[in-house]
Amino acid sequence: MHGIERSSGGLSRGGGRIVAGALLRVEKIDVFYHDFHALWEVSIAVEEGLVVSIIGANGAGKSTLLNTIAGVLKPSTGVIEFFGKRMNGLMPYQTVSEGISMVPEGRRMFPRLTVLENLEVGCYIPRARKRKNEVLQRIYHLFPILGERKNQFSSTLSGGEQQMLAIGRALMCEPKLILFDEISLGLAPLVIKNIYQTVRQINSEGKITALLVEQDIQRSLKAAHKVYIMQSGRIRLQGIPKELSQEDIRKAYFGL
Amino acid sequence: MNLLRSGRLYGFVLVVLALISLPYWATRYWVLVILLFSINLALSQMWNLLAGYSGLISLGQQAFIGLGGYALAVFSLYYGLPIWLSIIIGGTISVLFALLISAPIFRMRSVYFAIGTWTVAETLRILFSNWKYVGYGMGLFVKPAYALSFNTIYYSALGVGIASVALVYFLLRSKLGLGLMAIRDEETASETLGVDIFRCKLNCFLISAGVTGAVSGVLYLHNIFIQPYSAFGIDWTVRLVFITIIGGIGTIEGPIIGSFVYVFLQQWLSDYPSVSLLILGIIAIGVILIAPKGIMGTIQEKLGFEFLSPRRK
Amino acid sequence: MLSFLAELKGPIVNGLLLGGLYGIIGIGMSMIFGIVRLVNLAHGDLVILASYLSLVTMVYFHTSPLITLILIIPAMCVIGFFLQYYLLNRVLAKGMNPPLLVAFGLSIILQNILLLVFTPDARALVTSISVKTIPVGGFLNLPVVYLVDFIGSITTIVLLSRFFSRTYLGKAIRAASDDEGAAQLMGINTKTIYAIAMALASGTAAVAGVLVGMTFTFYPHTGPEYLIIAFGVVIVGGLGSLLGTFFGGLILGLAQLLGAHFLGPGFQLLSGYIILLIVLTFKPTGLFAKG
Amino acid sequence: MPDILSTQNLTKTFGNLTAVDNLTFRVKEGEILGMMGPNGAGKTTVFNLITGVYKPSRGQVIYKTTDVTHFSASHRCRLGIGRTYQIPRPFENMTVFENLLVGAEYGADLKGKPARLEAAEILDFTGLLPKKDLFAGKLPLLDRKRLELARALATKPTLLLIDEVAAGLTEAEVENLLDIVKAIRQKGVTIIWVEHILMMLNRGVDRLLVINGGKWLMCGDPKECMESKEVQEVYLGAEEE
Repeated sequence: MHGIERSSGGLSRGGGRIVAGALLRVEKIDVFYHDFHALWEVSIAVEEGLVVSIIGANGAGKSTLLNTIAGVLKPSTGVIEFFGKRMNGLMPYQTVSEGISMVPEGRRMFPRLTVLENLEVGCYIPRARKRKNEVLQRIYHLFPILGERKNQFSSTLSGGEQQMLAIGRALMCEPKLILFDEISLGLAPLVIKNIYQTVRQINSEGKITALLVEQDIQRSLKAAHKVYIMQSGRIRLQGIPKELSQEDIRKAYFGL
Repeated sequence: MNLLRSGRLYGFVLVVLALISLPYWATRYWVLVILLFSINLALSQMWNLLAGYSGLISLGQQAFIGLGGYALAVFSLYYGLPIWLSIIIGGTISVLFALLISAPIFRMRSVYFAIGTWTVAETLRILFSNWKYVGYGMGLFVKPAYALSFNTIYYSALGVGIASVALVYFLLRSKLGLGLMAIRDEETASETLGVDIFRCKLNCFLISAGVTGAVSGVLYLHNIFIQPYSAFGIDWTVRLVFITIIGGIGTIEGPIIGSFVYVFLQQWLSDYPSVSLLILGIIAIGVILIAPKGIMGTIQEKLGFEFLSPRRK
Repeated sequence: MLSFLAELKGPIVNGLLLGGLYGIIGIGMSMIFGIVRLVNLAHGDLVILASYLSLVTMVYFHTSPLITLILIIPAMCVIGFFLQYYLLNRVLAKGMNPPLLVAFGLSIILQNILLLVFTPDARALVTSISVKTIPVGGFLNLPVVYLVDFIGSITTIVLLSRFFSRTYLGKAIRAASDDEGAAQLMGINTKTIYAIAMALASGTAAVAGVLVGMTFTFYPHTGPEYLIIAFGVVIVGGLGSLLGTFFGGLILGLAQLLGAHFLGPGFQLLSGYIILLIVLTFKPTGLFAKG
Repeated sequence: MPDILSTQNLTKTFGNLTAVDNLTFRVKEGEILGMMGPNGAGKTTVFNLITGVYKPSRGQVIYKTTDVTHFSASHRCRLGIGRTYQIPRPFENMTVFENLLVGAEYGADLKGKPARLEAAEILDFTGLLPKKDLFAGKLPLLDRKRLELARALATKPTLLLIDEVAAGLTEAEVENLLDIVKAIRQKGVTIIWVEHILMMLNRGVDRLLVINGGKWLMCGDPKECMESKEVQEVYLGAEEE
């Protein structure tokens, strides 16, 4: 909670002001798919210990932003800094070593690997391998179902269980920052509720900063300490959930 | 532009005239070189039509080369039919065979198609080498071709070479060509614009098979001797692939340039055939890595100008 | 009826043993197809390259071909790694056809290098066991080499499957084969993984090459023959399972020897091709593939 | 007005995922029907089912009075169903003009001069005439989006399916395309239009169809739909827990 007090003063609406001391700093990045201009001068800051949420309709550029931070896409201009270190141009497998882990959209299990093997692949980087058993126990504690099904092929899991596995897999490398891409997509409401509880748990107990992308505004506002609203590849609104009016959010979201 | 166009036309006429009169002023060696060039050109133009314009990577063109060659031998030798008729029968048999295998082979996509066509050719190779009627693996001599003069064979080779270029040129400017190029660029989009993909590809496959079979007849007028292990060998397709890739896949001029490179290397290193194939292989890989559009494709891109443009205005 | 079956025992047993050899020929191709999504048209030539390398080593050290594996396997692994890392990886992103054509070019280059160095003469890795047979049940003589092939093949497959299920690297390779993008998000450098997979596949080609060389004569141009066999094994056995590939080999071996038995020796290869074409037509993903 | 297209219990499943679920709707002749829904709502799948890129797992597609459910995509195009793609798919190694010729010769079944005239007319209409001899792969995004529309028009459609023309463009560029769509409608072409920039749908369409999770949510006046509780909930989430 300390993190919010510290950062709330620095938040401003609409503008791209950067808060000093942010864990992740994205400054004025532009991203293209060939000549498709997907992100336009996007700036965000994620302070350590927070849950920051990016909201927007589909096509708004949320996933593009996450993928750029993870190194899957490369910004053509602008800066991405993590712990003060420049991240532009790193490949996704390199950003993992730096401490950024991603739960990709659609879960992206390794279907022909068992649950346990999926988790083991999650700690492929040498630093994480050493602490495998310890972290594994913590993940089984967080998601007991994964422990029960560890020898099943991941393709046999239900959608919600797969989402848990995807989160568990991303936690195996003990990241500093975890990126969640549309984790509620295609899941039943009750399951979504559980997943979001875990996200909060990971953040508060595990001391892991989280950046999440979500289509569902209410869910996001509830979970996050700070939100950004994107539309047509641009940040339209940002702030602390309580301070934003429903009307402003609606307008920013639909681009009205 | 008009000047350029008429200049180009005169250029063509001059080249064609020079080639026609070649036996009267050049040495036999050069006539032979152009003969080989023409046949390779015609065959690779047909592979290019498949791979470059409808995205069908066939590794089984040797099936039609073998069929065309054997048709010439069998019909002229066993049945005493005129040579030219036998060549046409060879083309027809190739089309029919292509039609026969098209049902299974078109169920296979990309790499499966490649290996499938190759396996079909290998199957033919074994069948022919176990077939008493065609003399097993010992092969046949195309004796009726002994009667032909060298010049006759040269002109028929030159004829199929030029005809293949003209055929592809006019084909590409036809409705079929338009459909093929659309399919090559974007299969799904072409379908939702009304292009019947299966029919376009099938037509292309049949044309390519028929012409390859007929050209092979001319080839075996020159080779005289046909034997299943070489006639149905993958070596033919290796050449066609290299020629087309080096020259520029999906361009009409590509196989022309490629055939030049091939025949030049082959003649220059005639004592070391494996060296020339080795060099060709290395060039081909280099081309795919550095200039995937081949020599002509790259030149066209740089100059923004096509000599034999299939473009319609 | 009984005598008819007794007559079939020979081709069946020999076919199964030969199938083991086919399995090891196909396994490397299957791995690369499954993991890198590349149809390595040079796989047959890598097998034959290994046969020649073994021949050279064998003559130089006056040793048995099986012993040469100590050198040949690492050598082939290195060759495979570099081919993938510096050549094939560079064309993978360019679509389905360029990698296919590069591999095709590679195949021709390898054949012609072998031709230049070793001449077109037939070679064989002749050892004391080459001509030995074991009598079985009084009516069947099993060639010892076939037995060696079968055991060599099974051993390699067991070792590989242990590697894939027990090591981080093995699991990472399988993960990259399931979903390249997601694997990268786990910190896996998939380009290196592909090169390692090709190194392993070339290692199996080394084993296959030595066994092939001990069993049959080979020429610089024999590669494509084994390529089609390897492809047949992959297609019949389906992708992604070592065991499936092995069974694919057995089916192909059986089909060939039974075909030769009924139609005559000239049709041994033909029956294999026909099986391949039938499977390609009706179930191009392979008989043992899931879904 | 008669229906130009209707779907009956249209369903498409991929494995155990149901992308389109029992969807029944009608398109009236001459209207612009907007279609919206959140990510994964199944809009593009609906397009693929109508145009025949996919075959439905269940249900029917009826065009005019014909059941076209089992017709191929190319056949449906020749009957008059045209479409554009969300991400432009031009024939990159062909000129702009040839791109249109494909539509005119195959889709509209024109030959020779009439085909060329038709193509030229549409090039003029969409403002691509000065670029007709450029290779389509060299066009900037706005022109490729125009080309998508132009190429579909060359097939002489009576029903045109437009999949997101606005994404990735500046606001001025979006306006330009909006004008073209309106002009197409003036020609009497019926349009189904998927768009994420909802403002555009608000301004351009007669009726709005909202789907969510592959299911029919509501259909009617665009303003009413946008302000309805159901739609707000789908997008913004339910207020209560």
